[in-house]
Amino acid sequence: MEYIANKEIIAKRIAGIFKTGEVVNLGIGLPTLVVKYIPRDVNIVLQSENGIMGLGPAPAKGSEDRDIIDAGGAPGSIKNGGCFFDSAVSFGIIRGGHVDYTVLGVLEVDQEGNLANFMVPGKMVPGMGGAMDLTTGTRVVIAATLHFQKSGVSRMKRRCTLPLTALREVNKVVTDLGVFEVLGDRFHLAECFSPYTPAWIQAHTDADIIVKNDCRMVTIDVQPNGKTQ
Amino acid sequence: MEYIANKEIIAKRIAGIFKTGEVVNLGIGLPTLVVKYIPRDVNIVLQSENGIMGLGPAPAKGSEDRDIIDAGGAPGSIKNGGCFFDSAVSFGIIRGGHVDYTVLGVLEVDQEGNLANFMVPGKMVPGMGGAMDLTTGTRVVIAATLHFQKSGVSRMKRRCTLPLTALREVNKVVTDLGVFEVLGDRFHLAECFSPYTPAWIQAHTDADIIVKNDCRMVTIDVQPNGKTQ
Amino acid sequence: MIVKPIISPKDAAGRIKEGESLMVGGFMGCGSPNTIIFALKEIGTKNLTLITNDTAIHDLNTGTITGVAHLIQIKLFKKIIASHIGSNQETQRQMLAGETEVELVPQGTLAEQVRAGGAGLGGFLTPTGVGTEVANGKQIILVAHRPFLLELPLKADVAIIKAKKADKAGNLVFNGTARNFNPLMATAAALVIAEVEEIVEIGEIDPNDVHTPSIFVDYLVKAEQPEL
Amino acid sequence: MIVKPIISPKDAAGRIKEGESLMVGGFMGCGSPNTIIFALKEIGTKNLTLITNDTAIHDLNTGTITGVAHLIQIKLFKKIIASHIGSNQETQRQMLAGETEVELVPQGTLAEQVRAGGAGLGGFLTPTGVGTEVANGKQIILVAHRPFLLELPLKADVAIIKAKKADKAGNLVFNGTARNFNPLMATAAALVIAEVEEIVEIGEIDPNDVHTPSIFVDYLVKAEQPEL
Repeated sequence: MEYIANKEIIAKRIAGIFKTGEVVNLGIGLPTLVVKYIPRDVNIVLQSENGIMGLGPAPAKGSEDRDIIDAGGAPGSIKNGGCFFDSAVSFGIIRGGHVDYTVLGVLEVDQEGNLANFMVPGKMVPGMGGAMDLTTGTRVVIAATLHFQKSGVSRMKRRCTLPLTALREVNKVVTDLGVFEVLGDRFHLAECFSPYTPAWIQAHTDADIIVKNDCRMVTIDVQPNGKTQ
Repeated sequence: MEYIANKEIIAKRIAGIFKTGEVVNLGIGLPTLVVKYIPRDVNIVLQSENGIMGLGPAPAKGSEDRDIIDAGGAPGSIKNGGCFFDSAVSFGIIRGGHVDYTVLGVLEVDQEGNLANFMVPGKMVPGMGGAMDLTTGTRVVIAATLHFQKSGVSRMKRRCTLPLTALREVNKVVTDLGVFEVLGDRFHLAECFSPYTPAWIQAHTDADIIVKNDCRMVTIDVQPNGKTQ
Repeated sequence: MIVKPIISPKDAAGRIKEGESLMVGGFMGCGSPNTIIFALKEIGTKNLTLITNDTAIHDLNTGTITGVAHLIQIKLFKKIIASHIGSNQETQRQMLAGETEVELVPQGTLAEQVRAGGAGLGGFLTPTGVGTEVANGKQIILVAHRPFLLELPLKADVAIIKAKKADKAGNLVFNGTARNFNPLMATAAALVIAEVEEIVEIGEIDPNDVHTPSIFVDYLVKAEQPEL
Repeated sequence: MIVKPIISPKDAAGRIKEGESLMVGGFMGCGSPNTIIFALKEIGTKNLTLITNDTAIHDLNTGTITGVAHLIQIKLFKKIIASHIGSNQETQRQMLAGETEVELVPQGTLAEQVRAGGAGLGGFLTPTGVGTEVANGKQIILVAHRPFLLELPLKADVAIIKAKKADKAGNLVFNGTARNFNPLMATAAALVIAEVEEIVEIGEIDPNDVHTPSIFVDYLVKAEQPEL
């Protein structure tokens, strides 16, 4: 079977997790793709750690407000009924458990629920930004990542080798191969995205993956370029 | 010499301490009398711990706003350019050293700078309210008190006997006999209000009082009933 | 945004269950959720733990009673945590008679404890109370050779708060010194019920002027009696 | 209230002295005091310690530079304390080359440290960073069997911040996500200079809508270049 990296599958699957009224923080990069797949009848509240509740869609070119950005620095907007606050309030909301879900990109994630995404020593030091608080404080932490690095090595590990962003805080990993729950120091495959199979995933991942009894085969209908078939 | 209790002298003397632009918190009771003696050309900012910067004069009867009170629960007003905030911000301001002066009433104050004003065990337990934070956080703490209890015992002590509001935080004591600075575990008499004399004060106070070399004899021109002579 | 249910005062008060901890906003009765307090008085739910800045006014001589003092009078609380009970002689009486446990907390510490509860902090170091009875049984930590008390966060099962205005999503705006502990308590309780004088459409409050974000508020109650 | 001096950008920048610690508001350049930053760039005061959320943008390929990145480029800082430097390749380069000391702090911890500095707290306990490199050398305190890091307050000699509007007394109102660290830093520095887009008369800002009380602000600077 040939692996074709597909971020859109990840975004679309994660978008299906949320229910109306839930408060969600989407990290920079891959997680921001999730927005475009939120079903129209699901009304979630996007929190952004730079101080906004009710982040709206990116403004049209030319109608940006330079006082409204998202946490990645891109132009943002606010929904009707949203509000702004300072960074201490924002992280009070995050650390205090008032955000239901955070979706973060990772460099590595391991079967103990550890996550590394803020530096590669000696090479790349973007810093943790809000990621450490988000992983620690949010009710459900979802790691969103392509299953494999460009080198072909899985980002899902037995044990992270990079400096950790948080210890044992990841609840769920969604890759372009499937949905994994982190329980009892093991990845538990809950959904397998066709055409991949549980056996193929296990064979290509250097981590302990338990296939749940009720593991479902799922077809997610997006192309790597974001177009629906 | 006969002692006649005179709160107005205390209020008037304290009112002369502040300079334009300084931030002042006045406690409940005697300290609130200070306001009426602030010179017209001195523009201080009154902070009240219930969440107001720029407390104004008490409103006229009939024009009270039930959403604006002072820390004692009396109807209040806000000056032009003042603002409101919550209790955490208010005590951030107080604890953070952003208030220049706090003036508090006391049950006892001692020569080590200790102050007791929140309870008499078994008898009276009003609670400390904001007094502990105010004495700890404010730049200069002024204890404002009649020199004697009704029993004739001085409220200025060698050592407080009541539960302390704060440890070694009092900088200055203003009574109806004089102005005392607290330095090196002694009261230092800086001003003596006529007709009392330093010797008379020392003789009637069970505490170590050092008369400063530059101690001044001062006449403060108010009657016990608040009228100026 | 999601529209928050507007419930009756009785429904609101009924959500407070026997034995629960209850935060009540207000400072000397200013910014006190009097409509819900009155409904709770009718129901009479007992064995509650009260967390509040002060116990408002109860003058045993004149009979004047305001705000949460109405609930203390009928002894709904097994324990009261407050910074000031000086204007409530009945609270002092119950405390001195051993009828009700009263824990006195410095006001700034109480505000910060509630904030810490809402903000997911494990505690904070304050200089307030060092060398006083407040320090009894607490850990003292030196930072730069200066002693601080380690104070722990406070949370509650329910908070009843009072705002001037809400939009239908539950964004709140407070007025004047009626703000006090209300926005802090909104962050620190599992269930938050806001009594408001005015309910406006979503979008009518400038997003820069919101004091309490809507996500903290579970239910709205229309204020029926500003004075109590 | 007292009227605060409105000073020139050059005068403002000149009040920052060699070797001092400097807080700079802004989040990825949004809410960044760019007029004062530009003036400081002209003066070139060195050996500063920078405390800021992030080091804005410096793309070594395209040459794009925003906000405080202009000061990092000319190496005004001996040390940088920030939560995120991912959009500033030059900061990362200086860090990896050992040219500038960079301390990376979780964003919520940094915000809380600045708040604690302004609010007179000796520190706070946060769960963030437990089990990571951030915990190195820090005291771990168990509360209810859960480990927390003891984090200490941050203060600075000077804070330069950016607001939308000030009245002449120095009350500030921020706009949108340009608020971020600005109101926190206003509380935590010995000298606070606020760059503002608009200065109105005292009394024109509703006292309920003030984000930063006037007493925190020492000087006002009229913003000259919203973009940098």
